[in-house]
Amino acid sequence: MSIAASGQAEQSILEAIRGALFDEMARDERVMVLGMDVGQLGGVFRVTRGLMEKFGPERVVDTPLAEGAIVGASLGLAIGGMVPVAEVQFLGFTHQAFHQIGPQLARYRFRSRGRFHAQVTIRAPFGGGVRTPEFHPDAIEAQFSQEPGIKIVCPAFPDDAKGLLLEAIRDPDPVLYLEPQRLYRSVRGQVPPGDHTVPFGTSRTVREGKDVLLVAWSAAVHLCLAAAEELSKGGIEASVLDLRTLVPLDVAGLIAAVEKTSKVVVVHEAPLTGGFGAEIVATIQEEAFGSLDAPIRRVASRDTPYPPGSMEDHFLPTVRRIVAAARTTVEF
Amino acid sequence: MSIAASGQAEQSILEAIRGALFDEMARDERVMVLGMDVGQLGGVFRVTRGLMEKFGPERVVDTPLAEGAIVGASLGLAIGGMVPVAEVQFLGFTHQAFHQIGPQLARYRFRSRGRFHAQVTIRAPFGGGVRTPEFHPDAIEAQFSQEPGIKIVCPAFPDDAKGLLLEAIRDPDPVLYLEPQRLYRSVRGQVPPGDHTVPFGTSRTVREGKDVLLVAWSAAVHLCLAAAEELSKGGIEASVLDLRTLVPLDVAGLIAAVEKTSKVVVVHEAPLTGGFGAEIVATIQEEAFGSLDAPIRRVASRDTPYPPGSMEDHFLPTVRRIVAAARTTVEF
Amino acid sequence: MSSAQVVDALRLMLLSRAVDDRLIKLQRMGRVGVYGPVHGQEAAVIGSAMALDPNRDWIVPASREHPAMLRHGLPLKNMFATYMGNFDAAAVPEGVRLLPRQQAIGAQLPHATGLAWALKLRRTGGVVAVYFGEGASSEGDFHEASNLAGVMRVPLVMLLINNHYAISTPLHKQTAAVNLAARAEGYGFPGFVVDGNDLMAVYSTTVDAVNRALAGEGPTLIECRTYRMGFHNTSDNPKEYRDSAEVDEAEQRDPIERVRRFATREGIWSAGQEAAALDEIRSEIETAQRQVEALPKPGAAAIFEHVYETLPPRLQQQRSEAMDDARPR
Amino acid sequence: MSSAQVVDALRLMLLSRAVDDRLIKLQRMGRVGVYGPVHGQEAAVIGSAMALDPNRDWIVPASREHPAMLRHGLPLKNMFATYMGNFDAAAVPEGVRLLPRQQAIGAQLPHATGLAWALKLRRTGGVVAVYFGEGASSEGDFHEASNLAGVMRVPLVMLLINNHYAISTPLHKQTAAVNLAARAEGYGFPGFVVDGNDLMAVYSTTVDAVNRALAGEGPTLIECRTYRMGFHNTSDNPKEYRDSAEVDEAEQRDPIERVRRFATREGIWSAGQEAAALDEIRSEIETAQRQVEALPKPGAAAIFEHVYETLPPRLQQQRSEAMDDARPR
Ligand SMILES: Cc1ncc(C[n+]2csc(CCOP(=O)(O)OP(=O)(O)O)c2C)c(N)n1
Ligand SMILES: Cc1ncc(C[n+]2csc(CCOP(=O)(O)OP(=O)(O)O)c2C)c(N)n1
Ligand SMILES: [Mg+2]
Ligand SMILES: [Mg+2]
Repeated sequence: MSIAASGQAEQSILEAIRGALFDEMARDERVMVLGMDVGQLGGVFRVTRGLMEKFGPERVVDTPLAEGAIVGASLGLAIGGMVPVAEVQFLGFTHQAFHQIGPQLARYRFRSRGRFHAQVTIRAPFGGGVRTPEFHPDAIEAQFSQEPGIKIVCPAFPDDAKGLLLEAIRDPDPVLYLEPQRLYRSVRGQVPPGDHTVPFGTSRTVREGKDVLLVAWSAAVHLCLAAAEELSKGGIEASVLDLRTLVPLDVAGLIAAVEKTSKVVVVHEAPLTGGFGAEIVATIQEEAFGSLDAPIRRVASRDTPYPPGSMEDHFLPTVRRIVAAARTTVEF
Repeated sequence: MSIAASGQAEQSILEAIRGALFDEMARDERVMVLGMDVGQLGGVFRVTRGLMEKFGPERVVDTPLAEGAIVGASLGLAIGGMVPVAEVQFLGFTHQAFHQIGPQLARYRFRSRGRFHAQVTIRAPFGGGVRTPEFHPDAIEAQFSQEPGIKIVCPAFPDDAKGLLLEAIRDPDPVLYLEPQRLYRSVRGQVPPGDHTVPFGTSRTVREGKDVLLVAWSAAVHLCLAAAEELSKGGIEASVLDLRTLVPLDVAGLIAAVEKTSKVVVVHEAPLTGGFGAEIVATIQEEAFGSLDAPIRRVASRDTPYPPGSMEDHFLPTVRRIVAAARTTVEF
Repeated sequence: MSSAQVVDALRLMLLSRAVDDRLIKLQRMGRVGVYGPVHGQEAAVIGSAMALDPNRDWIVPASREHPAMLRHGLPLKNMFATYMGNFDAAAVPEGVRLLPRQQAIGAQLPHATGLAWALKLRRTGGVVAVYFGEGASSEGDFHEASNLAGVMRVPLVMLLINNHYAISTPLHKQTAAVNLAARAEGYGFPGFVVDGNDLMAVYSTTVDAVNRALAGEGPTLIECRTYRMGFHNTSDNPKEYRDSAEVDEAEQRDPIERVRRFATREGIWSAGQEAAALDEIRSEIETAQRQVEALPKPGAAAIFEHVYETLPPRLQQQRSEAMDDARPR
Repeated sequence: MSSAQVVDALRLMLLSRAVDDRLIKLQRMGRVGVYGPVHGQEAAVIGSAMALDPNRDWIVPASREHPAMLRHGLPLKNMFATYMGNFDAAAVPEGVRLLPRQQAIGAQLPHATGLAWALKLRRTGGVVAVYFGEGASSEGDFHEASNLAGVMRVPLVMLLINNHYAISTPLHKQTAAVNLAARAEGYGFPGFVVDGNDLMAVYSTTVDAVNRALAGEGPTLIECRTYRMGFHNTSDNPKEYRDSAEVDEAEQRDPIERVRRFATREGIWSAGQEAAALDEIRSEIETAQRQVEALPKPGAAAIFEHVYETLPPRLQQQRSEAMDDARPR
């Protein structure tokens, strides 16, 4: 896949995230990392490995097992002048902190009429395909899109992982930064050195194609790229649009891409019903009704609880399903 | 409005809910009511007034101030053979119990492979228009639609309030039963006596009209009815479809209604982005693309935190906004 | 407490009671949404607040601690604006070390732990005092915030205002614990029960806790045992769930009367002084109310302010729609 | 504990250790996903389980209590199915008073409170024993479930398995409390600290708690102090966060060795018996593993079973799509 292919100085997504944390903690001494097992161990994925040795136990903190306190205390730390980067061990466990994220972190600027704001980044790995136990793969990003005040960021490539994380930490508003655990080490690519940031609300076309547009974010982008290769063999050229951030959403970029192909498939790892794909579809048909000449199909996980790892392939979107949906759409 | 007009034996939504609770507790001694202030006081809206006197403090229980425990204990109570009807004082505070609702209550049948199931009803008032403090009006129903295993029920009329509540309590699976606080006493109507239940997944056409379809649930249904009257003065006849349950969703009924008008507006009290309206739009354009001759518009709350009551009219969908959207759609 | 402090405290108590009366009156007139009075809890709230230094310490309130907020620097006008629906004018002014009131019960507790943690990390000195009710002590937030505060040994003073009710729920339905201060041991820091209607006792216990925190000895939990003499808020009617005998008995322990008697005995307070104080208070309240009434009502655009530092495109569009809708037709 | 019980317990301990070894081996071979061993905690888990009556009492487990689950009636085959990815065969059989393992830390605690509450309301007799770690004791769920259990005085035995680690997080970073049993006072019921590596001590403390619960005296919190001798789970390497000296020291207190020595001294156990027991255990494990291996792998349709009692139309459609996708092309 082009980006993974490109030359020297390659990094994995995990290395890009770790590098960005090192750089930003060195650049801004207000930045601190807190969460379960993030210090001594360096996190269950070792994303934060080395940070405690480098920046000390005051700025890299192993917390008790309490997600609500991690998020709630991060808000207080931010009000007190720190810049917390909190890790929730898996996105599924943000449910334990839900009352502190949407109603508190996201609304504090509004509630205080700007007197206070929450410069807090919540990092959380998520997504399936790696046979993790229950809760660990849950893709619940859509739930946060109903909490105005927080931004939702979901990189799929190492360069974006760095650029979006630096942007997130520096953003004066709270950001939920979603890490695709299945890609942590498998996707490698060049990462711009130095102070590389990616502005929120800018989508990225990762493949050009005239026949159909595949819209996705996070790990699903790579499923779409694989599907596009497959489709290409059958003479169908697909564009792949990586949204990169869901809130704010790059509506202009999305519509521009839609108008080029007039056929669209949206792909995500969350269950179909109520997934953020529905928002993408609703937005497209509202803004580009005229240029659509086939119904927009969604390829998503099934509307069931996440099954055990051994069963997840029946649950998750697959390349085969994306290819089939794209063909139906093109042939409509 | 027709239903409120129809003759004797009228009840408010609040009375219909209370009546259903009395009937079901009398019919099935496993049924119990628990929550904050539901006993002695009869709930902050007095919905459960009289239940404790009638059924005693073992079956009508004032709990400590802990939403997570109310929901989590209800699951345990159900496993132990009781049929809990838990009240969460306001839907906004289900966030404190979020980790017990989606990941636990909704998934317990699946996790235990059918050995256990959660016959639990969670009642919660929600919605704006009555100048309540922060959190109390939050309309977060869409977040639960990403939690397979739980059903989402939202009556807008007294007869449905009764019929859907009896159905919910008897449903072997967990049900989130949403009560439109602004309609509690203002909407009255005839309520079928005796054992009246309404099956889930059946929408209801509450107004017939050939020009445009207004789709809504809960309090927004009444905004749509008012807008329809307004539109009618201008010669536009609107149908109003009350979905009544979001999960399961009456896709067949929805599509049938769409095909009659070919023009659709979806209205809800939750913020626009990621609201359940997006799912409705995505479903319609997937299933009835051919019969749409205008983009489906959504009229929703703004993508901001819920403002103080004195400001909520700028935030919520209004009759004027629905009328404008319907006109644009019809004139498309 | 010095004589001067006692007089200041008594004056604040009278102000608190007068503010209660005024806002209840305004609510009955439909000019205030919902209001929850401090009535009965003045000694607990004011005694603890008097132990804090507004130029050094922070207050993280729940929603029934107005006199503490006023004493700490919140202008009376801003407090009235809170209840009279002018949210921009309600904001805590720059420089005042106070967080906004919290309406999600218990949610402020982890914020307080985090803020105290920041003070420790930044070595700025000062402590954080967080207020919460005995009802809030049943929420997971209380537990998680307390345990984290203990582990991080942060300069936190936890003021549990046990007024024996959470709306209609009496203490014995809230917990089986004999006292809530006992929970502190489970978090590795000391807890104390104090008569919350005894101004001096609350004050001196809080002073000790502040000193422990300043000395780097970590958090303290103080359970102030008091009684909610009024209704939960203006939509509540306590007669539905508690008998008046209980309230009458509490009237005998009115915290204001207690301080008044003491100050009079000490010769530092007189009927004349009280009359003068009440006059001043009345005019302060008049002024605050009038100032708020004179303010323009915020328009539609206001709900789009302070959502984010910079408004994303989709919200810019929604704002222009909303301003358009708001234009009188 | 009678001699017979000691022998049963020792046999269960040996089984537990053998199951650990086998599942770790299978995980290394890629036939098991993730496995978290009981290694080191056998006395705490088994000593408490032996105090329960499978025909009367319920167990609500976390996820590191297999021997308790097996003793309570979960077939070894079902346990292997859990880890070998056959979720239908893993189900708790009808009639076994046991809830499924819980992977959301602490989430089982309110379920246990509710279940115990139901036993009380329905006057069925019996108690609920809930297992959780010291890490779980930091979650809000622990607090809310404990406080509610105290208020409702439910027949609940709370077994806090303090193995000193939550993944890499040591006890002193988890809480500043000297002991976690002290938290019980804050909920209005008794708490005890017991040497979790002392089978008899755990057993008798649990027996007392069960008797209190049966007598209607409500919950008890028992903190079993033990040590996680192995890794957190098969993806963990403790060398990254604790030094081997600590582990060597713990080896000296291996709970199995302790019981073995006692039983041998008492003349109720011998090398010969142990050899025989290990043979039996090996073949039981062989059988369980082979039975699971012989099972057909559940197909695509299985993920649509047990979502709801009856599958809604949208899910029926998804199921047929999924079964279609699963058909080999
Ligand atoms: C999380 C949450 N649950 C429920 C409510 C509704 N509610 C508002 S005040 C209150 C009682 C609070 O009792 P307590 O903490 O003792 O404070 P007090 O009102 O006595 O000052 C409740 C249940 C809420 N605001 N937040
Ligand atoms: C709510 C939640 N947060 C985080 C995790 C990740 N996690 C799995 S096990 C574990 C440690 C649990 O420690 P403890 O409760 O002491 O049990 P032990 O593993 O020691 O038996 C963590 C943090 C989880 N499964 N659930
Ligand atoms: Mg109270
Ligand atoms: Mg542990």
